[in-house]
Amino acid sequence: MTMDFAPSEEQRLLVDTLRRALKADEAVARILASLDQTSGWSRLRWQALADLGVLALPFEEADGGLAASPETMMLAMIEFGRAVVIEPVWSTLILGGSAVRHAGSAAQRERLIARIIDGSLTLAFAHGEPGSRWQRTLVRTRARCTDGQWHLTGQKHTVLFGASADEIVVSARCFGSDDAAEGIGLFLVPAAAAGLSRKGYRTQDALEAADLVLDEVVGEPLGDTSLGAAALERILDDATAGAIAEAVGAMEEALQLTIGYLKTRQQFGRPIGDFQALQHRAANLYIAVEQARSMAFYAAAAQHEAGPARSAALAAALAVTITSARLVAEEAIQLHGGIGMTMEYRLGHLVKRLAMLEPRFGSREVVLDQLARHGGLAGEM
Amino acid sequence: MTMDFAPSEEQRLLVDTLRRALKADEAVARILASLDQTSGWSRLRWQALADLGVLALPFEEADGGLAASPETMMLAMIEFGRAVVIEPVWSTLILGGSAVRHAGSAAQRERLIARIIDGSLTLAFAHGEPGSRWQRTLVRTRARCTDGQWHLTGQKHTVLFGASADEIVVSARCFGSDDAAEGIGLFLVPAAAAGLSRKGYRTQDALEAADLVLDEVVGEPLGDTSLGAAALERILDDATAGAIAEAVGAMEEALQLTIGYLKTRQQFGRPIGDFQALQHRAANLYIAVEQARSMAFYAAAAQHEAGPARSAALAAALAVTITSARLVAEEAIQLHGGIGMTMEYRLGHLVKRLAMLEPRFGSREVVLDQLARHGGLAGEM
Amino acid sequence: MHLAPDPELAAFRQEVRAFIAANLPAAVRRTLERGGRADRAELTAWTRTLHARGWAVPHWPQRWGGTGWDPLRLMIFRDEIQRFPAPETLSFGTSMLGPVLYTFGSEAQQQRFLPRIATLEDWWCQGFSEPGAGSDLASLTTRAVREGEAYILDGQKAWTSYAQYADWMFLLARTDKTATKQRGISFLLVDLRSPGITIQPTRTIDGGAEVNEVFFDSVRVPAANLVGEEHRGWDYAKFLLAHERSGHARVGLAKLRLRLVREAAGDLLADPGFHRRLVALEAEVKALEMTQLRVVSEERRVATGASDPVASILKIRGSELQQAAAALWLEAAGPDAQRWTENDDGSDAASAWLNLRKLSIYGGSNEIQRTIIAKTVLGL
Amino acid sequence: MHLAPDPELAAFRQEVRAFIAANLPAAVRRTLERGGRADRAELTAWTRTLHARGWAVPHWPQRWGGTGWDPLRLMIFRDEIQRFPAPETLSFGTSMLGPVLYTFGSEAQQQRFLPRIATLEDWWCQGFSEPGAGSDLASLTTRAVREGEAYILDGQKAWTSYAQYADWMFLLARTDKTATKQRGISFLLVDLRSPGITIQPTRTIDGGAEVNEVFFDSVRVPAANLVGEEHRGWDYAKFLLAHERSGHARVGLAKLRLRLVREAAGDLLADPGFHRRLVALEAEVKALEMTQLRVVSEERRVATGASDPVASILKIRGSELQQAAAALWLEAAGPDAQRWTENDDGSDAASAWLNLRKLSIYGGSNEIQRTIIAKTVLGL
Repeated sequence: MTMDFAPSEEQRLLVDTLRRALKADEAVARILASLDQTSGWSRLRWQALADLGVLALPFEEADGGLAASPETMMLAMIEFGRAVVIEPVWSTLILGGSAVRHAGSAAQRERLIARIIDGSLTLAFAHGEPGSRWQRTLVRTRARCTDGQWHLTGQKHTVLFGASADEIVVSARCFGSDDAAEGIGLFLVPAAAAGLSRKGYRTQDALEAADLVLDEVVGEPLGDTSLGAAALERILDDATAGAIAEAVGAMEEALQLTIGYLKTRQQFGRPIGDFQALQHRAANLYIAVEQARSMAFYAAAAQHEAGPARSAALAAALAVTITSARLVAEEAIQLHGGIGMTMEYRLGHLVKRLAMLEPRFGSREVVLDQLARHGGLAGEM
Repeated sequence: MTMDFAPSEEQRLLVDTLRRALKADEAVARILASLDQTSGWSRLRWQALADLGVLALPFEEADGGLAASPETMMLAMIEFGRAVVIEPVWSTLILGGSAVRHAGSAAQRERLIARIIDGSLTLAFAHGEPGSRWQRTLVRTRARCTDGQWHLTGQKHTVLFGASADEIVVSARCFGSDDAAEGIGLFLVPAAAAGLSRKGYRTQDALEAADLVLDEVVGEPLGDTSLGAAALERILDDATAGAIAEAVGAMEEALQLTIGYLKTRQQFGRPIGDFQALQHRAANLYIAVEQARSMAFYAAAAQHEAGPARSAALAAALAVTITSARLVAEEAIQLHGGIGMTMEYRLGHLVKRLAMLEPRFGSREVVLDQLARHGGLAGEM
Repeated sequence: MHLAPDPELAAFRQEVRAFIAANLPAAVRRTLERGGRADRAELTAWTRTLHARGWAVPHWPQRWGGTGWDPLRLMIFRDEIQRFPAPETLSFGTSMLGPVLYTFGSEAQQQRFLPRIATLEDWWCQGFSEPGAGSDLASLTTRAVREGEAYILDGQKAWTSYAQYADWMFLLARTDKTATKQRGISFLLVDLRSPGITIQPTRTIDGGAEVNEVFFDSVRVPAANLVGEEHRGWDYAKFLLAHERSGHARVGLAKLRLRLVREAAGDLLADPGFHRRLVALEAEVKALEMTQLRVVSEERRVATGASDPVASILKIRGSELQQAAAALWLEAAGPDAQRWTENDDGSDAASAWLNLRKLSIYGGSNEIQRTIIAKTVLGL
Repeated sequence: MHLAPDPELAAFRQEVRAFIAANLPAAVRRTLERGGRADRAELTAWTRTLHARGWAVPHWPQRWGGTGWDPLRLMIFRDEIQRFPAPETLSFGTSMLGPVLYTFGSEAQQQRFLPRIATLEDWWCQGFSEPGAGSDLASLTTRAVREGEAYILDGQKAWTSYAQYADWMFLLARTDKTATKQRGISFLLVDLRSPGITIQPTRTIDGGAEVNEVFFDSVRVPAANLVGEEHRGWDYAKFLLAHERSGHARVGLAKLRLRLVREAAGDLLADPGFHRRLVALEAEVKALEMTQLRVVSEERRVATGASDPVASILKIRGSELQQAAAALWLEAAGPDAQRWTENDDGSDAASAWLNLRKLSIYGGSNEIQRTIIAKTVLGL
């Protein structure tokens, strides 16, 4: 198939559908209404996404899904980012969904995916631990097999939608030292499992998250425990691609709001967008957003590949996206002035989502270290 | 004595004298005329500095000098930087002179300093070696004592004025591993010493430099060889303070040229300094230059102190100066456009001097590492 | 020029530090270290502690309770307060209105208000900004119409910090709408308990509600509360802003933030990249402090009150460095920075990062400051 | 949208790479790797090697020797040439004048000049900039007065790259001084062997003399050397500049520089700070390459020749990334970067750093490009 940068008719349709359904311009009202609740996300809106078929996107046709390509998933995630969606897309479609797709046995896929698609099952993916700072293979939570049952003990932190998810995919170490690449297994834990305690809270960008304590919790191995390491790479690479696309959507919307503001806000008798210093900074923002968008494309292309080349490409794409996101977050507020910092205005919520890119997916330096460990992009230079 | 930021009458007089003598606005002609020669610097101008008493500045009154304070030396170095001086100020007054002052015996000071002051003796300071990358104590050149004589063997690179200097101060290792702090001695080597070969060349900023090869060269210990490490710290700290002040002078002059150009250069029917984007960048340059000037003051203050606190303060001052110098070098050219890149215009020579700050005195990261090793400025936060 | 450490100043610094250490409740210090704010009771108590020592308004004329310190000592005092950290006195009264009143106010205004500012009996807030008049302050539209012995005030102020706690507001209102922009503005003192005033907090993305919208609907302001001459409020406002700007370096707060980052960093200091960025910021803060010293010490030579355009550097770098320190704190906080604490006290890294965006916006945005430098200092 | 690697394109890339490897003299490659330039003989020989393969002017219409490749293949070809590195054909002829001539030139001009451009029989240079007309090109003052069958040319051009090697210059001259700025300018072809021309190299701080001042003193230019219509030269110049800009990404050169930095870095790669900055730049270069792919592939859908304002991104980022790579090389070079080699071939790190300052100045300064983005793309 030849390379093609233009969205297909089907992709265009999906984007239009999502834009209509997600209503980016109503994000403020949705978020503010949600802040009074512990969880905040809406089962109703989740069901609406299910009804549109959106929750079927990433899954294989054999599992009842739409087998969306990485490019299609990217386009969808851009729309989720644009609308600052607070429903459990991350945990259910991207992280948890990816875990089930890539690691689950046929029986597990059959049991779980249909219920994800119809909106009746949400997942969480519990991987990060206190102090692990995005190190992919640093897993101290232990899995011990006794009498044919796996028992999990440890702590997981900032698990997205960890308090409301129906089932949780937990990474745990079956053997090896704390940071060994091998020996990590993935386990399904139902929300009501004995020994599992969850402390829920909201994130800065209005998502729900939880800290988990597992005390001899019985978990069901997701697929074959020995496949954990490779599956984990794949899941985290999928998440990286999603993070980039979501950030691109948020950045594009923030840029658009900023340009609109520059055109209408009057100071000193003219629109502030007339001032050349601001024009040039707006141009720099535009460049930054376009560079990130290009890297979202690159990330989608990389997802067609496998192994370290894929991980290197995704780390490179995330690094550029982080650089752009930092600039956009800071400059979009600065160019707005005080209004950009208020809860009643959409920009601030986009900025908060962007500001969570690094805390959620890795600081710029950690991401660059990942890239450096893969030898950078030297092979493509 | 109370802190006082204003120059004294005496300091004002020195600055005026130097400005008149150094004629910053004739720097281009001087430099271009020098480029056809191997050495390039002028004995005549050196003698003129001697006649003004400038070469006596840093030395103690007991040695016939003027015992200039760190503040006075800073003010003088700012003027040298402003005029892009190509005479051996660095090697004779700052590096070599500092070595003689801090390490030399009374007899050596008596023998050497009078001749420095009267302009008849120039020095070089040979410390850096191939691959040592500004690591202060990495010295592979070996000093071996046989029959009461010290024999030096090794290589020294980019020794400022190493080809024309009458005597060379060479750092060499008397004992210990290659990078040990202890065991470094300083030795005087006359230019004509047997076994010494010098390959001279010009630097990017029109100074003279040389690579030296020492093959069993007989050297005279400068003071007590066991004092090498402490003396070396002191000499390099003096050099750091000088580097900062020289860069401040070059930056101030580059900024002034740039502002002048912005006011006079017409494009699109008005002075380019009318364009707000350029105004704000000029303001950023001004801020950068003032921050560096402030750190030159801080460096001078630190030279009143001793030990690691002094070295930390000087590293901090150099780090800020490097950051400012990078910005000024890049932006001053950019704001000028093509004219800023020509040999016939003064700015380019100032920029070249600024661009040599890191290659000569340490890359920003190496300097920050020095600062970090001293614990940063945590004590002052 | 002589820059060696000055033992007298060092002793003064120690004296201030010892006083703070001996008198500030530990709980208040901890609150501030976490990024929080002292509450009104705590701030009032601390202001009175300072007042008892004679240090509540050190920069004021001695007649009104000032100390007579030279600018270097004033700077050291403020630095120690900030870095300790101890609460700063409420700047709206002590740093903004106070100097305006003792310079331009009537004797009656001075007698009535200055002592109550010094002891925080009155909590003042500032009514300059409006929804349509941010950086372009002169385009404000709140109007005050003289009717007998009072002005009738109508309009709206925005971004009014801590108005919800305030007793009084000083504000700018248009008293002559026929005059050109800067003319025809007057400087009024408004009792916030007057009828017709509505205060509505503005929620901000850091979770706080520091700022408010304040609405005036036919509010009666006694004519005695006009400061200086009618229609000349712009001059007093400029005087006030110039005073304010030189206080915006807030070097002590940058130092404090970097000290806290260093403490929070833990193992991260073993990462040369992080460590370099931390010490580089420490060096930049030192550069700003030296710049402030230069400005302040030059002030000793020129007439007091003249606005130094170099103060714009202090505003720009002061804000940039606090923001950079906050970014480093955010990085050090790691994945935990995602938590939304819903304290409005900026006590988590992300809230602090978001909150401190304001520093480059308010007090004359950094863009305005760059234009001041370009025009006033560089002559462009 | 489908972005998976395209095997056909990969095969094409391999074909280009293999051809270069088999045909480019190793000495030329080494010269370029050191940062030097091919001399005229080497460049001519290489141009003819490409010409023999049919690849000297791949982007031209097939009638004049073009290949008919789509924009993606043209981009890959250029990328491989740059990153190998092999010499690029002389852009003044192949990328600037060529497209103007085959679009606007007379049949006679096309027949006479295009084949000699393709084989580098004529070395062309560009006479647009003047001392008083840099970014504001339309304020040029060189004038051409029609006298019978010729124009008499008087004036001065500046920053004329490689004029010292050139046979011909295309230039802009004012032919109607009564018309407003952009009108009344004509596009002329000037034989540099004509009497009255003086070429004076401008020495630059990198040690080079790439650029020249060219003086015209009553130089006779046959009227047949007018391109297109008289007074309409501005239109052709704009067409040319739009063509030029899209070639300014020069991603292949940024790749090459980063590859050489990686090789030169040695032990420095063990420093996480340096290593991170290197891989971050590699990522940024990839982002630029993807942006170029997007622009190019969108070009496949729109009419060729329309100027894409997004090309300004390519110019800005292309220059910034090469400059950033040069800064990294300077850092890697360490103390040795102080040496002044006096080769004018940019073969040391400092000379390269200094030389590449030009990238953000020429071809429409980056400031001009930002204004284009603000106005054309963002509508400000």
